Amino acid sequence: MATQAASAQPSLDVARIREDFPILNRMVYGKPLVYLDNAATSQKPRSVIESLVDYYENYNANVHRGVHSLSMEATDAMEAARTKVAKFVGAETDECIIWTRNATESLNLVAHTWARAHVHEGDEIVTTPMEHHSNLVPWQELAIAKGAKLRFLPMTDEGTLDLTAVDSVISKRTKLVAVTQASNSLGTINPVEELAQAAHAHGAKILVDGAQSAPHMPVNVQDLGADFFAFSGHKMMGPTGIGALYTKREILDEMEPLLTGGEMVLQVTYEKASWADLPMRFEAGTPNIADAIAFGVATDYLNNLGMDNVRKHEESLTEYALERFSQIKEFTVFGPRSVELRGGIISFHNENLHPHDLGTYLDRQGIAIRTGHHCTMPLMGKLGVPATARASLYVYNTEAEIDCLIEAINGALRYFRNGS
Amino acid sequence: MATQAASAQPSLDVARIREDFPILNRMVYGKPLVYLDNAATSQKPRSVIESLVDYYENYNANVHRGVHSLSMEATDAMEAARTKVAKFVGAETDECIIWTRNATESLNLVAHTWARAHVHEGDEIVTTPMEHHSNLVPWQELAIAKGAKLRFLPMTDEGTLDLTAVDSVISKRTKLVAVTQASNSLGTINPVEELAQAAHAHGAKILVDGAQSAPHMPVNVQDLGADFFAFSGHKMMGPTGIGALYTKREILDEMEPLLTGGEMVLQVTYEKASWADLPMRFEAGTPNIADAIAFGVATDYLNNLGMDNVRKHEESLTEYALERFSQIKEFTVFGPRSVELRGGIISFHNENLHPHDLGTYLDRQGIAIRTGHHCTMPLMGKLGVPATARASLYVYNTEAEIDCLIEAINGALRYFRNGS
Amino acid sequence: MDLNSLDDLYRDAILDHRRTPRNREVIDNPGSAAHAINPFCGDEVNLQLIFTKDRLDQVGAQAIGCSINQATTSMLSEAIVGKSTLEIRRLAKSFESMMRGADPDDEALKTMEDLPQLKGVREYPVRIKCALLSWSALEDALPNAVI
Amino acid sequence: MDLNSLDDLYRDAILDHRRTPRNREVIDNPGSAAHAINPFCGDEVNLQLIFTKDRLDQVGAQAIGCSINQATTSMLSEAIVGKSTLEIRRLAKSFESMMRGADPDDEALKTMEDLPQLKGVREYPVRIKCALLSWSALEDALPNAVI
Ligand SMILES: Cc1ncc(COP(=O)(O)O)c(C=O)c1O
Ligand SMILES: Cc1ncc(COP(=O)(O)O)c(C=O)c1O
Repeated sequence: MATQAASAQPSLDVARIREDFPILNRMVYGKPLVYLDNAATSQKPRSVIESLVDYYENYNANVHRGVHSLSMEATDAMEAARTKVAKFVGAETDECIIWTRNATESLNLVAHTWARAHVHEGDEIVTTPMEHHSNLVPWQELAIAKGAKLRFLPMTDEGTLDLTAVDSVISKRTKLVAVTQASNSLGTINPVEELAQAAHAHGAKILVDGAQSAPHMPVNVQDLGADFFAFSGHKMMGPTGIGALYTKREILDEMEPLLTGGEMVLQVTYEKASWADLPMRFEAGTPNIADAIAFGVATDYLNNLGMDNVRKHEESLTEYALERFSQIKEFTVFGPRSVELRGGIISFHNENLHPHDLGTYLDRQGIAIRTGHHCTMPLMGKLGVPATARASLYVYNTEAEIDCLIEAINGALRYFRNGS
Repeated sequence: MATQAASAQPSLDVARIREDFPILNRMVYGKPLVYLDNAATSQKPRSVIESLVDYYENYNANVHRGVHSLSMEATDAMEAARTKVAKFVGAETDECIIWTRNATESLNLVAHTWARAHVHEGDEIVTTPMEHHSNLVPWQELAIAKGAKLRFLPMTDEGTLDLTAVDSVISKRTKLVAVTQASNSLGTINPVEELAQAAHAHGAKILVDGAQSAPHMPVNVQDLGADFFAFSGHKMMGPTGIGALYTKREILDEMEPLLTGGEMVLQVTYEKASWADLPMRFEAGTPNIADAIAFGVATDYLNNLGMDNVRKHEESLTEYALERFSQIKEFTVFGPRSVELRGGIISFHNENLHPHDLGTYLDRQGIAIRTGHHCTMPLMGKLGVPATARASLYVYNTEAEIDCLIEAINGALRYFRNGS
Repeated sequence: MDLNSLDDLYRDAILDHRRTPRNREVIDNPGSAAHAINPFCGDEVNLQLIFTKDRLDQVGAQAIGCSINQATTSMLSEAIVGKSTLEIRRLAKSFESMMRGADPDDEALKTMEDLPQLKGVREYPVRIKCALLSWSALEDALPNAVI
Repeated sequence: MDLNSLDDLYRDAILDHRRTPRNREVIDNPGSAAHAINPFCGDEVNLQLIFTKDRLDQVGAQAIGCSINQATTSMLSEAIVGKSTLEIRRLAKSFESMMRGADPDDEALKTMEDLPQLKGVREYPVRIKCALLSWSALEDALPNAVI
C-alpha cells in the first residue's frame, strides 16, 4: 500500500495535508500554532474526528453480543478497524492485535502475563539505556518480584546502541529483550532485526516498543521478528484512549488474561470461568469502540499518504532542522547526526537557558515544544542534564515552522541573556 | 444540584431531551430506532459528541508535563472533568477518582491491587448471585490464587437479596464484600448501605459495582459507605473507553499501582522507581484525555436534568412497562415487581420463543433490545433459562416506545406460532 | 408490515424443523459424542454418533436455543445419516461455503437435503454462528481414525 | 514582538536573583535540611537551616532548574533569615495565598521582601509549581519542635 502511494505521489503536498488538520488553524497568543510536540501526541485529521461523530450519531452500541442492527454495525466496524491496524503493522492475523488504552498498557500486559509466567529467578531481561519509563519500570518491577536481573545494552556517545556488546549482554539467561524501535528522547532508531536475531538465537523473546516508530515509518512486525509490538493510537493520528499490542499468534495462544470479566469469558459458573477465543480473551469489559474505529481511520489516512513518504518527508525535515540547529552554538543537540539513524525528534540543551523557561518563551510565540525528561529520567542522568527541550516533527510540519522555531530560540537566548 | 433542578423542573420534557440525541433520528429497516439497550450502553447527547470535536479541533495535546498552551488547556480540562465526576458520585476529593477504561477495569484494579495485598488464605470474599461477570470472575481468580473462599448472599425468588442471611454470611473472615448496586439482568437495586454497615462491622471493605446505578439514580459514595465504587462512562451518556474507580482516600494512600510507566512515577533510576502522587500513581501512560473530558460533559448533562428526575422518569416508565408486560401471558418477567426496588431493566422470557429469534424479529421493527445472558451466566442457571430478552430504559425513552415494543412482541408471538 | 426479508430467514422448512426436530432422542452408548455451546446466547448442541463400518448409522441430535440452531441441528442430523466421514466433511465444507456466500453447486445440493433452506441466514451475519454451532459439535464428534 | 506579559513573569528582580542567587553556599552541619524535586521538569531545591534560639540564623539554598525556581529559592532565602518558625510559616502562607490569587496585604508585604515580584507567575499555572518547590523543601526542613 505504502509503495503504491509512493509511486503515485513522489513527494507529499504538505500544504494540502495541513488542511486536513483543523487544529492547525488555531492561534496561540495571536500567533499561528506551530505544533512541534508530536512525540507526546499527534494531531488528528478531520477524517478521524468525523469517524467519532459518525459513530456516536449513527451506530453507537455495545459490541459482540447484540442481535440488533446498531450492535452489528458497531461490531463490524470495530473488527474492520482491527483488521486495518493488523495490516498496518504486518501482523499475520487480526487476532494478534489486542486493543489496549495505550502503549504503556500494551507493555504492562506483556509484563503481567507472558513475562510473569516465563521469567524466573536468575533469568535476565535485556533492555537499553534509552527506554521510556513505560518500557523500563514494568521490567524493574518484574525483576524485583521474580528475583530476575535487568541488564542494559551499552550506548555510544552519539546515542546509538553499541552492537559490539550484544553477544556479551544477550545470553542463554536472557528471557526477554525489551527495546524501543525509536527513542522518544534521542530520535535514535534501533536495529531491531539484529536484536531479534540475537534474542531468538538464545531462545529469548523480543518485545518492541513501537510507540515512536509505528507513526513515522513503515513497520512490519514479521520482518522485524518481533514477538510483541506495543503502540499507541494517539501518536499516529488516532484518538486518545486506544492502543494495541501485537503478539505472535503462537505466544498469544498460551497467554493468560490479566483483566477478567464481561466479554472475555466462554463459560462462567459461580465457581469458575473459562476464557473466550482470541483476541477477546484479553479485552475484558466494553472496549473503547469509538476510538478503535477511529484508530482504523487513522491508519487509512497514513496508508493514503504512504508510510514511505511520511518517513521521507520527516527525514528531509530533520536534516533541515539539524542543519539549522548546528548554527546555534549555544545548544547541544543529542542523538545521532545521520538522519538514516534517527527519527524527527530533536532534543537540545543549553546550560544557561533552562528548558522550562525556553518552553514558556516559545509558547508565547505560538510554538509548542516539550520540555522535561520525556519520561526517560535515567537517560537524562546519562546525558548529564536535568531535562531537555524537545521538538518533534510529523508529516504536517514544514521548513517554515523550523525557521520559526530557530528564530524564536535565538530570541529567547537574547531575552534571558539581557533580562527583560 | 439534583434537588434544585427537580424543583425548577418538576417533570422532564422528554421530547426536548430526545432532540439532544442525534442518533434518535436514525431509521432501522425504515422504522424509527427504538433504542432499549441502554444497560449495554447509552446513547450520547450532542454536547458530549461536540466536546470530543472541540478537543481534537482546538486543544488536543498530551497532559501533565507540557508548558505549552495546548497542553495546559488539555490538562486543565481533564482535571476539571475529574472534579465533575468526583462530585457526581460524592467523592471526598478529586484524587479519589482514578480514570480507567471501563467499570471492568475499575473492578479488576481493586482485585489486582488492594485485594491482592489484603486477601489471604482462608479469608472470604462475599458477593451475590446476580453479579455481572466483571464483578465475579476477578474474585474467582483471586480466590483461586490466594486460597480464599467466595461466598454468596442468598437471593429470594423475586430476585432481591435475602438480608436475613447477612449475619451468617458476612463474618470476621470476610475481607471484602463485592456487590452490585443495581443488577443489569434483574433490575434489582440492592441495599448497599446495609451491606456496607455489615462489612464495616467486621472490618471488611465494601466494593460497589455502580455500572448500572450511577447512570440512573443519585449516588453518593460517602452516604453509601462505599470503600470502592466502579462505573463506566459509556453507560451514562459518556463516550466509550472511559470509566472510573472511586476509592476512599485512606485506602488509596496505601494502594500499590498495577500498571507502571510514564506519568505515574516520581523518580526513576535504571534500577528502580518511586511513585507519583495520587491519582496519577494509578494512571500509567497517556490517559484517555478526550473521553475523560467528554465524561465530565456527560455528568454536566445529567446534572442538568437532575438525577432525581432521571430516576423518577425511569420509575414511572418501568411501572408502565411492567404493567404492559403483565398483559402478555406468554412471558415471565424477572426481578422485583415494585419499582422502588428496581431500575428500568426488564428481562423477560418465553419457553417457546427464543430470545435470539425475538431479538432478530424486533430488530426488523427498528427495536433494539439485548438477548443472551447479559454477562450473568450463572444467574441464568439459577433462573432456569439459557438466556433472556432484556429491554433497558433511559431518560429519553417514552411510553410510546414501550407500546411499540409490546406490539412487536405480540407480533413475534404470532409469527413464530404460525410460521411465516 | 414488511417482513419479507424476515421470511427469507425463517422459511417454512426452518420453522417446521424447529417444531418437530428430527433424531432428537439421546443415544445411550454412542461411538462418539460432542457438545458445543455458544456463550453469547447460551445455545447448546449435543450430538451422538454411531458408525457401522464406515457409514454413519445412527445420530442423536439435541439443540437448545434459537430457531436457527434448532433447525440446523435437525437438518444436519438428517443429512449426515448414511454418509461416510469423508462425505460428512464434504457436506460440512459445502455448508460453510454457503454461509460464506457461495451458492452450492448441483452436486453439493444433492447431498444437502433441507440445509440449503438456511441460505437466508447469510443476510444476518450475527446469526451465522447459530447455524454453525452444530457443525462445530459435529467436527468434534467425528471419529478421527476413520478418515 | 509583544512580550509584555512575558515581562510580567520574568521581571528584572527575578532575572537578577537568577543571575546572582543569594545564600547559595552549602552549610555543612545544618540544624536541619531538606531536598525537594519536581519530577516533571527535573528541578531541585536543597535547603539547610541553622536556628539560634528561636530565630533562623543561617540558610543555605541551592536551586537547580528554571529561572522561576532559582529566583524563588533565592528570594525565599533572603526573606526567612532572622524570622521565627512561626513567622516563617506565616510568610509561607502569604506566599501561597498570593500564588492562589490573593494579593498580600500591607502587613504581609512588609515581611515578603522581593517575593511579591513573583506575582506574575500566577498567569502561568503550569509554572506555579516552580515557584512552590522551594517552599515544599522549606516545610520539610522547618524543625517541628520549635512551633
Ligand atoms: C518510546 C515510547 N514508549 C512508550 C510511550 C508510552 O506511550 P503512551 O503514553 O501512549 O502509553 C511513549 C510515549 O510517550 C514513548 O515515546
Ligand atoms: C452491573 C454491571 N457491572 C459491570 C459491567 C461492566 O461494564 P463495562 O463493560 O463498561 O466494563 C456492566 C456492563 O455490562 C454491568 O451491567
